[in-house]
Amino acid sequence: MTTPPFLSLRDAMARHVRDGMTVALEGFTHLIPFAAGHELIRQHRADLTLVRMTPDLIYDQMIGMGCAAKLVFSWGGNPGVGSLHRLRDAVEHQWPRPLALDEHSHAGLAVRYTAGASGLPFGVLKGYTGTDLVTANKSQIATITCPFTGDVLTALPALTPDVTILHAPQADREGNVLLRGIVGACREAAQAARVLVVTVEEVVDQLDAPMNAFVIPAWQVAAIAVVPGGAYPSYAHGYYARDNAFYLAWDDIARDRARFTEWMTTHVLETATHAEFLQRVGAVA
Amino acid sequence: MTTPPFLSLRDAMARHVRDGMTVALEGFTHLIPFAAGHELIRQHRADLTLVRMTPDLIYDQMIGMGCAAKLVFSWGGNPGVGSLHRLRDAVEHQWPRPLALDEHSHAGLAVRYTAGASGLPFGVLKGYTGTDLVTANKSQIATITCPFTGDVLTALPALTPDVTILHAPQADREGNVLLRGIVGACREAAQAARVLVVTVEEVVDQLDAPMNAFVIPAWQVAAIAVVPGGAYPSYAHGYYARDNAFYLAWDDIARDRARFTEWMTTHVLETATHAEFLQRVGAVA
Amino acid sequence: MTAYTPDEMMTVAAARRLTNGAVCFVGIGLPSAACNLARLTHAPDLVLIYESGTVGTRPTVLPLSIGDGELAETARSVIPLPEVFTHYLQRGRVDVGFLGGAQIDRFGNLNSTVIGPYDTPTVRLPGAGGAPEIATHVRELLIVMKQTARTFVDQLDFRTTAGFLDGGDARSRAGLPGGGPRAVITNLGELTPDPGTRELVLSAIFMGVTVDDVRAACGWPLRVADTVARIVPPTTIELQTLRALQDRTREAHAHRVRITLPT
Amino acid sequence: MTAYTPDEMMTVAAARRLTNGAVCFVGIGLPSAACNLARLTHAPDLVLIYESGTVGTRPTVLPLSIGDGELAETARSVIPLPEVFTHYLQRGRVDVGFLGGAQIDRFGNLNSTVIGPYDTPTVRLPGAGGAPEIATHVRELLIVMKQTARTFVDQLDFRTTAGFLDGGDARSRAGLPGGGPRAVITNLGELTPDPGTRELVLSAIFMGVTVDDVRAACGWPLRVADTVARIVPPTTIELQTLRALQDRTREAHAHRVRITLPT
Repeated sequence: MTTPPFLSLRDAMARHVRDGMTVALEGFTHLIPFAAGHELIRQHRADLTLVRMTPDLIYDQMIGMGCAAKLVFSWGGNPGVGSLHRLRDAVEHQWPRPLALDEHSHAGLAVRYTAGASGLPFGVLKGYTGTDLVTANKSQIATITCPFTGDVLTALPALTPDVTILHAPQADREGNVLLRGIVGACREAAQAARVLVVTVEEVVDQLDAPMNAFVIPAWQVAAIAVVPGGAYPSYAHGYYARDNAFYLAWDDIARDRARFTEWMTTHVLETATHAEFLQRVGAVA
Repeated sequence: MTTPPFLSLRDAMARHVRDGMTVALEGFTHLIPFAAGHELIRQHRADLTLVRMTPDLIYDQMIGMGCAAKLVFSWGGNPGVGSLHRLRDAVEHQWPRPLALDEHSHAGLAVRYTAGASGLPFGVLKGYTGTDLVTANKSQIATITCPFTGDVLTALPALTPDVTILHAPQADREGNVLLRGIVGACREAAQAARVLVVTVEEVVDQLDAPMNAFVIPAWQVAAIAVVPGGAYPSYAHGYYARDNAFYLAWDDIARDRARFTEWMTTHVLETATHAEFLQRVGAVA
Repeated sequence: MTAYTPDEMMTVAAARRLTNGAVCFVGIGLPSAACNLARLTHAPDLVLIYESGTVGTRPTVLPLSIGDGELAETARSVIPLPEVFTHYLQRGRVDVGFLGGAQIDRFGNLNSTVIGPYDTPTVRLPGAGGAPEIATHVRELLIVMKQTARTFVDQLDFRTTAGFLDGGDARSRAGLPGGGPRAVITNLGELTPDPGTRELVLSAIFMGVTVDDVRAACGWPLRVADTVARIVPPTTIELQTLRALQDRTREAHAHRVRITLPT
Repeated sequence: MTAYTPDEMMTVAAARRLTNGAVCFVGIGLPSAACNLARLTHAPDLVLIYESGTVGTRPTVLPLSIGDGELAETARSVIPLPEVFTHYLQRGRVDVGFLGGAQIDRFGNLNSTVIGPYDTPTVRLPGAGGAPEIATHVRELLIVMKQTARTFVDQLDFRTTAGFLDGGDARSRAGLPGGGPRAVITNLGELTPDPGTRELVLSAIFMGVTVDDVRAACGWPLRVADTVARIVPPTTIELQTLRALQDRTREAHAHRVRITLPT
């Protein structure tokens, strides 16, 4: 077993993410790696294929800042609030640049991650039948016939991101990473990835991991950055809650191109670290 | 949510298992439902299709007592000891009756359970290639071509047992069941089953279940029987250890038809309950 | 009888559709409010599954998002998201699902993807999420949507989610295992599918609503059942429970989060 | 130098093949002893995965079965068995696998299923277990078997597990992703595949063994490398560590289990 290097967030992103790559920042409401996304914006990454089940605010920000050429996703909204205005602007008006879509349902994208995590070239589900997704995204959706029953099912190609980035509560000093609480498709996105980079709330001597916990072995992790508050305004169970008020406030910030750009400049581009970002956004106690 | 009935082991087996059914008693070394298997022997169940990754001593006993018409399995030995003599006698000499085999590898049987658990008619793996399994078990092994890459993979039909029987450490009073430790393919066998019957070490007010524990919801359980020691000579983590000495001793008991039959008569047929069995076998402190 | 809003009536009507003990796949917003209202009133043993992986959850406040910590803390178990869709939904273990959408047609098909053409939409909507497979697999699909002539349309811009497809036996011929839409609950009343043609028919209206109101708020020539039932207004218990739930929810979501950084 | 048994020599030779830091899929018996010996001597960071779902386990005694509680208690995590095969093995994340068998042929194919015809076997063996997919996927397969003319056969009765199939590039043409057999460690020495034909060639022997001994214990005309290496006997450290491990194991497996029933 090789212990992954513990790097600064800046170095971890600079070392592993390059323009044009397929990158998945996963986390379902919980443990969304905002700090990592902001750092990619600071480093002016471009032409990325961004993969996420629920693009959420972090991809709204990355899309609005021109990082993305393509989006692989299954539901693109501000949960419980409304639209992702930057995602909409990119799709509806190609601002700041055109955005290609590889669009699925949750069940479908989960199958694609699971196939990638399992070393299979495709996955199978009972779904998509009778929907226009099948024609809108023809190259990524096929049918397949069960050789035993003759049933016709839907086949989807495996997802194997060049880099998956997760935020997790804990790593131990060997680099084993604990996932806990709502994990979404984090495990599958991690196992599917060619390279896995993780930000964590803290490093501990001993993971708070019962016997059947979700632990990612150290030898599957390429780099770890310790970033307290790294999921904010998403949350890290047991550390801090989701800032629902920020999600509500984002609706106004993101609605207008100029206001969005100014906010991103002030809060992300002009802060050097995530701790500075948290200070400036007023999220530090 | 409906709370499943808490029944005696005798009633739970009598109500749910009938001759000719496909029955899976799962548990991988750990949590093997020996008490349930013994009760099926006491009730003289016959013509069963028995499904297990590792038949182990419990299926050696059921096969030797004539309960099984067919075995679906992936590795049939006495782990770390040697042969399952009753399984061998059935295959090599049709004693006490012929036994049909539906034989797979561990990876393959896991895929079959997972497909069943997932509501799919088949599952896919990279495996079996270049092996004689493919010809020995032609009707249950097929190839399938990836519609995206053209890769040829192996397809296997889903397993959906009529009844899956598990042994678990705890149920709560609502009937939610906790699995813990080495779970093997228990979760998949449970989700794949049409009917799930569980024996447990104890009933508790509150499951000892951290947030991401493996909990089977009460509404998926058809019946629960409280059977302390119900996995013996297999083990229940935190309750009692595996009786490795018994596994070693079984080799001699099972080697000879007469000695086997006598042992089963004395220890299983002539005991009325699992507690009596444990007494007679000398496993009670 | 206290005064109540159409939203409250809609939520109460949706809640009443849930049978105690049913296993329910819950979406965010009104469905979440309706499911929890039902659980806190006539259906205490309702099993709620949110797609975030929280199974058997009993939140004391409504989540803003589908993956709030409250859902995890009050769940019987929290499982990986893919398993929700495979081991539960696709395996056929979910009784009831709730969906909404931006557009619905007369056969209960839904659009939540785009207004306008897919490649050059005038409005890009959030997309499919869990909807297509929820509608594929649940025994009984409940749809909750405000009814206007713009949302109840003759022709969907995009079919995100299959209801009864082209009606009749089209759904079962396509091999969709679940039962399809059981009812559409609106701010005016309820539409239910004709057992033969599967076309949605106005079968019940709320107090103070006329059949003509409902017809006017529909983009296709709406069929009306021979007898249109009147839906009983919210009871005091229903209203009090719903409002208390929403008050708790507002309170919980109001405060900003402050993080203590290590020094 | 202390005296040692051929079994000990075999275990030590197998252990030496393991590089520190490698991820290793461990089978029960001699492979388990070899892996843990390596971990306790030159390869402390060896990652051991047992098919029971115990990942990164560091047992203090050897398990009798593949799913002993000891493996769970000393594991970094315990996962469902299907994930071991999908997320780890099939995903290509395992470096080394260990297998044995009842029969092996000159191309490293293995039989652990039957002696005699499949439908009417003279000896029914345990079957495949994890073997076919371990051999399919690991970068490097190590085979450990006692060598006799009855087990090293010209023709397998059943091919349970693919090594190099018919030799040459047959394995890669069949699309098997892993690297195939790297070495066969016997009680007499080591066989390694010829880089071109992939036929197993005697490349090293233990002290006190002659090339003729090995040839005599082989069911096919065994090829011998131009220079046959002599394998260094077990060191004192290796022997002491292995024997202490096996003593602890015997001690742990000796006592009967007693269950306290509730009264």
